[in-house]
Amino acid sequence: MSSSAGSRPEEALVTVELERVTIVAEAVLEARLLALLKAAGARGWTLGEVRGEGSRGVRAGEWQGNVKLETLVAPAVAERILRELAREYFPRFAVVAYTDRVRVVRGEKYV
Amino acid sequence: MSSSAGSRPEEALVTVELERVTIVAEAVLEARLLALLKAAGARGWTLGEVRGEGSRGVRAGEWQGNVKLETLVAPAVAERILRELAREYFPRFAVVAYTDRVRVVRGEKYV
Amino acid sequence: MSSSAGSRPEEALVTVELERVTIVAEAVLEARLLALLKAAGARGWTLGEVRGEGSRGVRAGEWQGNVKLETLVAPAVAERILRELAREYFPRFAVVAYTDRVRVVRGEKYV
Amino acid sequence: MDAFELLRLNLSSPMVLGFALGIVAALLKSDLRLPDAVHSALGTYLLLAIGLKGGAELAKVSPAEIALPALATLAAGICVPIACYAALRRFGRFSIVDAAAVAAHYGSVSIVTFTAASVFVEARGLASEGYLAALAAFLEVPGILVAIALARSARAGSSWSSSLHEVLTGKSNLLLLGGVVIGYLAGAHGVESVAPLFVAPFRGVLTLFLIDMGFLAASRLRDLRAVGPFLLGFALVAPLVNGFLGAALGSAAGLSPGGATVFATMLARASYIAAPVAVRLALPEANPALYLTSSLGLTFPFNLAVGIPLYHEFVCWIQA
Amino acid sequence: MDAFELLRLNLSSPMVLGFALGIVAALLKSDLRLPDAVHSALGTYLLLAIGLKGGAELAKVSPAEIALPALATLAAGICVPIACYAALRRFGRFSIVDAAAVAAHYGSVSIVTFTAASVFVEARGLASEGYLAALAAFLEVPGILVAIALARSARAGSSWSSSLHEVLTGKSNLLLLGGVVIGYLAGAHGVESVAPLFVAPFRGVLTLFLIDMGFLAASRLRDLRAVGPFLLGFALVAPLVNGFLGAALGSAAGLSPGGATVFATMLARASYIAAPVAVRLALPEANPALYLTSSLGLTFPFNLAVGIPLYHEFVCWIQA
Amino acid sequence: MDAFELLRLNLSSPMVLGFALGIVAALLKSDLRLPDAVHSALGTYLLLAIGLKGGAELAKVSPAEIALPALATLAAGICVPIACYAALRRFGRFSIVDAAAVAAHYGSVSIVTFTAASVFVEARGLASEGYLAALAAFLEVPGILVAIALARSARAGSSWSSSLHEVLTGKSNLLLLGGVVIGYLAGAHGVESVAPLFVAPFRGVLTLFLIDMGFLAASRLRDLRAVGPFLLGFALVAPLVNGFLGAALGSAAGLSPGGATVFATMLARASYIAAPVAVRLALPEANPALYLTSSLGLTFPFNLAVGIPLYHEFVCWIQA
Ligand SMILES: Nc1ncnc2c1ncn2[C@@H]1O[C@H](COP(=O)(O)O)[C@@H](O)[C@H]1O
Ligand SMILES: Nc1ncnc2c1ncn2[C@@H]1O[C@H](COP(=O)(O)O)[C@@H](O)[C@H]1O
Ligand SMILES: Nc1ncnc2c1ncn2[C@@H]1O[C@H](COP(=O)(O)O)[C@@H](O)[C@H]1O
Ligand code: NA
Ligand code: NA
Ligand code: NA
Repeated sequence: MSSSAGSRPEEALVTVELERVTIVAEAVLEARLLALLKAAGARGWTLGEVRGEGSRGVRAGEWQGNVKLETLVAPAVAERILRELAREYFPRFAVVAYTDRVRVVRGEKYV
Repeated sequence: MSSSAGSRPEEALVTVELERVTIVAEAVLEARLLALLKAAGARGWTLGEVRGEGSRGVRAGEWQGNVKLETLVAPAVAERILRELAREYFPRFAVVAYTDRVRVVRGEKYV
Repeated sequence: MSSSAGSRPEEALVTVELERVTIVAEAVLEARLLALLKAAGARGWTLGEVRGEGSRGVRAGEWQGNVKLETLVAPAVAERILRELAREYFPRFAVVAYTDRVRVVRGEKYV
Repeated sequence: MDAFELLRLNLSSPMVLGFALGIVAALLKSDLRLPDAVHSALGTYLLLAIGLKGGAELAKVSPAEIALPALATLAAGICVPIACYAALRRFGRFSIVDAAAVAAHYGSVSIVTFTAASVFVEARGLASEGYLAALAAFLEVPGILVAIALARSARAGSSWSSSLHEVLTGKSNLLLLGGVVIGYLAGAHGVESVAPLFVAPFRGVLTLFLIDMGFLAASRLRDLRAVGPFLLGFALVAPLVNGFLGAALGSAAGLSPGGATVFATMLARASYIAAPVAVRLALPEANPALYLTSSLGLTFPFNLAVGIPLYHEFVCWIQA
Repeated sequence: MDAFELLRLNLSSPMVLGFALGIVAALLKSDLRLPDAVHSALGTYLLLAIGLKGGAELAKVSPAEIALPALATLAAGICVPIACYAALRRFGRFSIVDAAAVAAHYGSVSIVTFTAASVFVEARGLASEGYLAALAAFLEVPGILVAIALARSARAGSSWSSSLHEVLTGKSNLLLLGGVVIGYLAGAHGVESVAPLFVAPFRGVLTLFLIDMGFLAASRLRDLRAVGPFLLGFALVAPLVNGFLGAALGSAAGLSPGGATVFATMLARASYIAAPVAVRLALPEANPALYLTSSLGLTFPFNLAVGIPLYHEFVCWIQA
Repeated sequence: MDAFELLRLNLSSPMVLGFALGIVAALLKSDLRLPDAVHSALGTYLLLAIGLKGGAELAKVSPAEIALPALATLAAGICVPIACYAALRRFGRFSIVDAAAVAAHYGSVSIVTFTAASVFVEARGLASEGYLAALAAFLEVPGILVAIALARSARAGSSWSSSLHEVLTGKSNLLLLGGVVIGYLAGAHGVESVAPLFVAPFRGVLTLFLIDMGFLAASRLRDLRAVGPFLLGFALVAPLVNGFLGAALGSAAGLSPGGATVFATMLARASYIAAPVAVRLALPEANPALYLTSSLGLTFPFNLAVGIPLYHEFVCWIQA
């Protein structure tokens, strides 16, 4: 993992394993969740507008809809994000959060 | 995994491994697919509007576009969903379905 | 994996493990990235419109937003896509790319 | 005014030129398309506006006055899809589901084609019976149901009652019908209060919408090869036959020259909004390349550019 | 014109019929909804349009002229949520946060209800003080803040200053206020230059928007059981009490019959755009089923269909 | 009317006030933005509307009449980006790609600035040559191409032909040009039939669009530090120089005072719709913070608030 991803095809492609944290939450929380991510050390995020249903019923529409937020982070940051979420948001808001592992090209820059 | 996710930082964060079933299908199927998920035992879902291309050509636009449906479920429910999909929808509609494993915070509530 | 997914419930569901390549990139690149995927051998793709933030600042809106592109491919194709991306797009555009493994129903048709 | 002058006038209207712009954009692979949300909103607008107008006009006429045109509409609504189905099965050797699917499209209403005919007639300075829009709303339903019944009777299709529910509560049907009811209950006075939105800008919105439709129609031409020579011919001949029939039937029902032209177009059209969704769900084994390319890629542009003035000629000839 | 005739006229207006169409569509489980982007754009339009008009009218009157109505607005803005809170706590035995959350909705402005009252008054041929729209803009803020202060004083709520920022810079508040400022600075002449967009089609846009609101309101009725008999009664009695109060207060402040009707409706309304977002963030422990169902599912339709003509009767009776 | 009065009138127009509202909202971090789909639809509307009008006017004039103005447009279209490039390279010491990227923006047309100038002139009661909109459509292309050619000649850029295709078939170019062709072919009579959508509400739509543009412009100011003092000066001086040149050139080509003002603004503008996309793809090494902040964050607001009345003064002074 020390060599850079080169233009010479024979070189192995450098990837880094990172945690992908996915958060589905009510859209009104967007600004607060982004602040939470930053505070926990995330260097970037990607957000899509979605609808959904869970224990709090159907959620759809401009201000009643959900957002799906994904961030690629180091395991420690992931842990921090989830812990913070569980403490601040789970009891009172419609939020689902989970993680999995992905292999990121040039992943160094996200850690 | 018996302790609850606490507000005390030193405690381990409780997560549960669940199957995430992802279904990409033509948008006109939305209502039917949601009914299928419920019947199979899913407790929630998240849906985004997407475009795509596969063996049936490009799919985009309001009634010709696709939806991407994700649901977090126990392995047995995932199996049921995929089997039902393969039987009812694969032969006649533009549908792709796959699963992977994710670690869900407070995952107990989805099983 | 030799038997076909049958309508008889007792049969095991046939799935194939494939690489899911996810690319988040600025929306103006859409046509070029789709061409790249095809050239590399992908048989399909799914695209959603997203917003995001990374090393190049916040990206949102019609022509300043991002797209999230996912394609299910064989490992060799994934490698080709990522290598091509790293060579052509990483140095000059806002792009993030990563892969993970998923179990695809009737996955044979994507390889 | 002779036929060529009519055609020239039609082809140089902003509506038809807008449609051509959409086609050109698609051929140049330029992304001119309106966002989906806006396309959908303009469709909502057109359906409501046409419904409102039809409803307000409906409130003005006596049941006796519309009895004959209504009967003619119902008869056509049932016969056209059956005739199309028979032609596609016998002469085109189509499978049951494909024949039924295409027949559903030629039996259901295309509100944009209808509207284009109204605007054409209006631009020629002719009056047309305003309540026709209300009849169009009722034409939406039987065509699709008849076609699905045909497929089912041959054991190929899906459940009747769920199709009925889907067609009746489908967005486009409900908007058109809802517009008619609102227009009827609110009356001319009520509709006037919303006229600056629903009447004055109507042609402009139609032009904008047609740019987008031109793009969609051209995108369908990709599949032209899949369609084959028979369906290609069918897509151009069926509207002519139906249009001629409509001109005769409308005239027989006592409609004015303008009204009969609109009525003829109402029958000559092929649906591409309500029918595709209903058919996709009810007859999923049918091949979308066949019904979409013929209805949206061929019959719709044909009607818009050439058909409408032609049907008007038919009417003039019949009523002369 | 007697009360029943007024009610009949109101119920047969395109606006109210559009609202009914939305309800019917929701009950039929048909997806008639406008795309989110379009719903949001129409909301933007309505807020700006009402603000522009209010601002232009504000520029015409002297400070002395509006001093009393402004004072009445401020007083009502502070007292209504307090009274609602007290009623819900004492008689309804609601929890502190739930009482505060509901009170915030009945204390904040509903621009669509306001607008419907203006259109109702206009359609009856009555003048109303145009600057009321400007006052409505100022009413948006105190209601929510008072309610949050009540919850906080009982240690249940969240930070004051962040709520203040959220309410003040909230989209709907900024658009309404921004419209007022633009209308004020550009004056009647400036507003006239944009009138073909912001004035003429206004009622039509409101009708379109109300179809969507009808759908949303009906979707809320699912939660009716969660609401319970007390809140159901509250949702119908509170607007009556507040409307009567508004009729009296507006008349006392010297407003015309039309203006007093609009003012009464201004107080009788329940917010369902700005308040829900602010409350969700400031009082997340409050149960949305309670405040959304009562404000959007019950009070809003009640006002639209029955309330507005009734408040007009109140005013006629008081000013007689 | 003296210069200060002109400025005051301009600053109190709903358009400019709307732009200011957008700026305020961005500074308050309020999310006032129109949904992307609606922003894009309003842009489509403006391009089509301006094109339609220009095309209909073009149909009225003889080729001789527009020969000189067309020549002036072409000359300016080629010279302005070259001059900007030279200034940025020599005096600003910009890299080749950054200089070319910025030059492309100052050489391409900004249809909103153009439109604001037309509205300004109209509001002052002056006529302006309607075919200028058609010329603007042709100005869109050379600016971007010249700039890319400059970069390529220095081996930095990407393929010529793909850039040519992208610019020509780009959405904004095709809509503007398509509008001109439709307007030309449909003629004044045809355009009148869609005037209730494309003409009457035009200023209102522009106002709505400018609220959004104000928000975008203000968001760009974040990057002001990255821009540096030279580019900051350039963003304010270039429009002045180009505007003065345009005033002289337009007057020399025989344009009326109103027309010359619009022409001057046409040259003084910086593009922020077509150019950014084309440049991002053709010159990806160029720094977007530089070209977006200078064109959208600085030159555009400058033109809107101060530039247009100033160019009118230039014209009055030259033609006096
Ligand atoms: N089992 C699930 N699978 C996928 N998404 C879910 C699931 N449960 C909840 N969600 C999403 O998370 C949101 C909030 O969930 P809840 O708090 O349970 O109402 C829902 O609106 C869905 O978008
Ligand atoms: N290989 C693939 N990777 C990602 N998405 C795919 C792939 N193949 C198909 N899809 C998605 O699934 C939809 C239906 O596929 P198909 O039935 O093959 O036309 C497409 O429109 C795409 O959105
Ligand atoms: N750490 C991250 N996690 C999730 N998405 C990211 C991350 N970093 C960047 N992105 C996405 O990739 C886009 C381009 O990233 P960049 O090139 O770093 O500006 C951003 O606009 C985000 O949508
Ligand atoms: Na249709
Ligand atoms: Na509100
Ligand atoms: Na531009």
